[in-house]
Amino acid sequence: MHWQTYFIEFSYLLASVLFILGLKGMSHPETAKKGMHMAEFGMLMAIIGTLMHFEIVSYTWIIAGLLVGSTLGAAMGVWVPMTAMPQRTALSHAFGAFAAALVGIAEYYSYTHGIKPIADLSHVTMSALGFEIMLGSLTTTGSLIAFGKLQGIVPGQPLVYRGQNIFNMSLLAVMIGLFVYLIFVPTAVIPFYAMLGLAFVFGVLLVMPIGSADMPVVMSLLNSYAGLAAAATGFVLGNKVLIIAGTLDGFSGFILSILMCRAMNRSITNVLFGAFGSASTATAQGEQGTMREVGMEDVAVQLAYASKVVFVPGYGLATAQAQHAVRELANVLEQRGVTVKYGIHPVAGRMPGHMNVLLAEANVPYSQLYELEQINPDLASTDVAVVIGANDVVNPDARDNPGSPIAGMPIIEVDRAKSVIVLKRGQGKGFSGLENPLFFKPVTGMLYGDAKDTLTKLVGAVQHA
Amino acid sequence: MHWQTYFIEFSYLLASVLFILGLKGMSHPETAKKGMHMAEFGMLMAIIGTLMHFEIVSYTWIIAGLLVGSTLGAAMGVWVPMTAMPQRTALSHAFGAFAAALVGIAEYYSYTHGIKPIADLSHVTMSALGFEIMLGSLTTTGSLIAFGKLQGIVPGQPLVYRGQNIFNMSLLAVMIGLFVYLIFVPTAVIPFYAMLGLAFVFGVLLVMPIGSADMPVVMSLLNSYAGLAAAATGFVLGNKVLIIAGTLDGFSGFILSILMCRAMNRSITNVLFGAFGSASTATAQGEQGTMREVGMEDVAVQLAYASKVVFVPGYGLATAQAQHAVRELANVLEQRGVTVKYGIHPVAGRMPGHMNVLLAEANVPYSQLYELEQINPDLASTDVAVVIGANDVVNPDARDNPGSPIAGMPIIEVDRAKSVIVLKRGQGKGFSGLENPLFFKPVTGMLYGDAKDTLTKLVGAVQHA
Amino acid sequence: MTLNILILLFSSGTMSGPAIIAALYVFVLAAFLGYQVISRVPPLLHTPLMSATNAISGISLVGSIVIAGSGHGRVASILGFIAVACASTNVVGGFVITDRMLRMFKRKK
Amino acid sequence: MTLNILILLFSSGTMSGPAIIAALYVFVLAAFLGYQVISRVPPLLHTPLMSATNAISGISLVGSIVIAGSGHGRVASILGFIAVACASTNVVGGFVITDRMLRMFKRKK
Ligand SMILES: NC(=O)c1ccc[n+]([C@@H]2O[C@H](COP(=O)([O-])OP(=O)(O)OC[C@H]3O[C@@H](n4cnc5c(N)ncnc54)[C@H](OP(=O)(O)O)[C@@H]3O)[C@@H](O)[C@H]2O)c1
Ligand SMILES: NC(=O)c1ccc[n+]([C@@H]2O[C@H](COP(=O)([O-])OP(=O)(O)OC[C@H]3O[C@@H](n4cnc5c(N)ncnc54)[C@H](OP(=O)(O)O)[C@@H]3O)[C@@H](O)[C@H]2O)c1
Repeated sequence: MHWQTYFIEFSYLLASVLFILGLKGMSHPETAKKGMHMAEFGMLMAIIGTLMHFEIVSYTWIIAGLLVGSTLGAAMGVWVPMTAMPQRTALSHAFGAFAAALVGIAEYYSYTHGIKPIADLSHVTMSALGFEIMLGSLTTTGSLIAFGKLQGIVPGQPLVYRGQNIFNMSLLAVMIGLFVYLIFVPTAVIPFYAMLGLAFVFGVLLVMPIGSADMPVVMSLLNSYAGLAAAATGFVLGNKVLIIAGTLDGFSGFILSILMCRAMNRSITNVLFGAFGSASTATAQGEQGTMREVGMEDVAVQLAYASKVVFVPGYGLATAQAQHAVRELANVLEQRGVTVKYGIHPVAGRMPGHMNVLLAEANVPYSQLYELEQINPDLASTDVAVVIGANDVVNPDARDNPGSPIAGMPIIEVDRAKSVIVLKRGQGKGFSGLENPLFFKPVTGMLYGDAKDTLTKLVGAVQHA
Repeated sequence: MHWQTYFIEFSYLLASVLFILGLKGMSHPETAKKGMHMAEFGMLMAIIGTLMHFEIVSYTWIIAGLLVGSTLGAAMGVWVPMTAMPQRTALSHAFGAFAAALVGIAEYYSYTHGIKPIADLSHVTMSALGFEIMLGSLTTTGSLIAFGKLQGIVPGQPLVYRGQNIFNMSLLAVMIGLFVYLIFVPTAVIPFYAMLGLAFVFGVLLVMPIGSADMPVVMSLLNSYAGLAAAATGFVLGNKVLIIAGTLDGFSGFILSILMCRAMNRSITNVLFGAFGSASTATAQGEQGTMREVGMEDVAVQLAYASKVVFVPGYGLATAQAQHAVRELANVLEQRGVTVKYGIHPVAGRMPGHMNVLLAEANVPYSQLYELEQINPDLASTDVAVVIGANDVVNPDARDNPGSPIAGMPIIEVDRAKSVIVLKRGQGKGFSGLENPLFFKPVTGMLYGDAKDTLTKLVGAVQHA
Repeated sequence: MTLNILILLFSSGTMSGPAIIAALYVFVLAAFLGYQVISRVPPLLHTPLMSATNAISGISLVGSIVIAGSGHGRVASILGFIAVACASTNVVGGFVITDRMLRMFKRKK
Repeated sequence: MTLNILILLFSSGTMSGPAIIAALYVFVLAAFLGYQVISRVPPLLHTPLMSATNAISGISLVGSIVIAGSGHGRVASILGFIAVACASTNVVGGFVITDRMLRMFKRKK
């Protein structure tokens, strides 16, 4: 082995170590920044190392690609608003998976076009290659659909037709069949491209029947596929840092999707094939009493003279971009000596940690953000619980009504508070499409309007209260 | 590669996974048993796999070795009393390290005696081999001395003479020098055996100057050396399961020694070269008042009518084998409705977790065993704290007197309890050789005698109280 | 996946055996490590975590670079070029966003 | 150790490069994993942990077995024999004692 090879290998080993350290840093906000810088340095080393690879004869295409990618990435990185994180994440999975797929295709191409000795295309290599290409391709199209649904380009509600699952399953079967065939006959070009095409199609069919509210789970699953595709690339190229990084990525996606499902008290299969949030399940049980609407002044006074207020943000906060407004209100209240806390449900909003990031963006110190388990015991002693564009995560049915579709999903029990104020625009349902008995409880007052406007108005009102 | 090779590799991979799962199980007593069974199964698979190795021509020596080892191991496993765990552990490190060293020697021998092509003895292989043999040999002798000191065969107090550290260091330097030389001239047989010899000697010299009470730390360090030796063997043989198991072992040893040092508020270097517990430091500051001796009946009554009693066991409990007696006393008290807890200091006794195992042996449920951080807040509300053969871990000087050699070591603050009873045989000092002001506090009553006798008597006394 | 590949190993007639086995060990260990490390990340940081892992998995860049540069004909080069572009978008974008997010998390005002 | 060997790699003139690099990856990952896993073991179980890791590291048995069996002359065989004996003592002894200890830990009476 030449010294370059050692240098490259060393840079890869270093990168692997730094990636791991980087993710370890993520265990606490204090250490996270340093961790990321390590990871970035690791990435830099790996790239520098790779540029020394003896196979490289020309740098034109490489530099071109790096330039295009970096500018695109930097632009996205700087300009994408925090509220658009879900879409952005979905898109990036498409990119990542597509890159992996392309590498796989190029490899196969170079084997079948005599650029690399076809003899080296062993069964093992082919099976890894197959994994890489299948996962890569279906993740690419799947993530694009997910992106479309989250962005609202693609209709959000599940696209379902009878026999759908059977159809998809049989398609999958065909794809797998081709894959297995290829493992034994790696040189079969037509089956290869057929498999490739099917994978792209399958990605679409897999995601179309899933409602946009379930996209986060799907996204994380696709994330883990993208990771595994990268890992498979590592197997193909015998590149260990690829295996490690890919596996880490795959696992984070997998773990996050599990966490989400648990927080929604649903199984992955139910998410993937249940077509949740489709018209069928969205049957509202009609009014269960009357909602009590409250006036701005009234609420302002309640807040102003409360000693403890808990804000419970939800998806509505994100759509209304009301994070800064809520922070202003909190400031005003704190100046008046009110203790302010935020109760964050694990699946509030549309992606894990969504609310935390938005509030952090508005300079809410994370010491004020409380998880479900931490805030619930507090609520009994809370004077006013303000529900900001949240619905399902505060739906008492999940706790009280075993018949409810979300029965058993842990909720933030705002109804234990002395008074509950719900900010929403109207009679709109949450993603689950269920009626929310909370809104009909005597303790609850409804304050209608866009969350941002309402909160901004409240700031003024509280100041004059 | 033949199918055996795959089978072997597979069994090794499986073993690695099962070992990791096994240790993961150790994170909770409920899961620990299952974990160990996994690890055992993994070991079995690895051995079966190895027996298929194509290099093996005769099984006589193998079977002989396995028989001898298994019988020896089983005998030790069944008959070694819990109180002798420290010695047993030290001894087993000697065995493990010796095995690693022998493998290394055999490898080197087969290279230098034309059994394996000398050309294959690359610099890399040689460096791994060197590590293996150095670590293996010095750990062997070192652990034997540690065993001797713990068993009382070798004088416990540190054997020190002026210029000792310099001498040892220079010896180490020579050894390393030979090692480096060998890396570049792997075929130099004399330097090799010289290095081997020096390593054995160095092991002895390393441990002799360390007091027996510090043996646990030394033991854990030697443990990590033994592990690293095994890992090095893995590098030599290109055997990954060896690398994994060795590294895991090495890390557990390392982490435990760190924990111990932290709990004693001392640095590793101080432990290794401080000759702690030697005559020099053992200067008792003489009486600081008078000790109040209390009578059996008096104590019995106190205990019988207390509502909350905390037992704080120490090394004395182990030497007196009083674990069953204390459990009996606890039973009697609980029958009378007294709440009984046990406060376990991380370095109580002579090895980490020592007290926990002894009490578990006496059927004390681990839900009654409290760690230092958990029990200290409880002590203020404790009626009687019974110190059973503990001394340093309850020495208030560590907390109050910055001048004390153990200043800053976290202690179990029994002196906060309403009444403290100390069971010990006499004026004996703890391992640190320091006087313990606790014994002179008005709140403290001394109950002299062997812990076991005293406790057994107390059982009767309490019953008649 | 592990098992699947393992089974395939037996059907494999090539000499790439040892390399693949090494790769398998790396994969298995990385899997365990991934589980351990990721499961310790608090919900507070789940969104940054997503973008971080996303950036890290952009390491597939190293594969793309070689293909884009090894001049195995136009097709390979162009595929490589696109791959490099996609991967580096993730790397840069992912890290920039992660940093941006993390900078927003403050303990006190 | 890692670094040390890494440096040596450069001084190495043999073809064992790739194999050693793979070994290094395994070592590094195992080190991280070891840290993560062991640091989660409660003090309650530190003594069983010691004997458990001790038994596991008895895996050096696999090395000893090959040497004892490969008939590379009397010396090698005897060295191998002793190694097998020592290693298997640890394996058996270690596991037996660990089981024995763990069986003693009970939550309720
Ligand atoms: N976070 C995740 O990772 C994740 C993943 C998968 C699924 N989900 C699901 O997403 C849901 C999240 O629950 P959630 O309570 O946060 O949100 P939600 O249940 O979807 O309810 C959002 C509420 O906000 C209101 N709203 C919308 N725009 C608003 C605006 N501009 N101003 C004020 N209010 C507005 C809507 O009522 P109006 O239309 O009347 O205004 C709606 O009731 C859960 O069911 C969860 O299972 C989350
Ligand atoms: N656990 C570990 O991992 C570890 C590691 C390294 C060092 N150490 C050190 O070991 C020490 C442990 O502290 P410790 O408080 O447990 O023990 P200690 O400080 O060593 O004191 C033991 C006490 O028990 C008494 N004793 C001995 N035999 C007895 C018997 N048969 N009946 C009744 N009492 C008896 C002795 O007094 P009499 O002679 O008067 O009876 C002595 O004062 C600490 O200093 C720690 O730093 C522990």
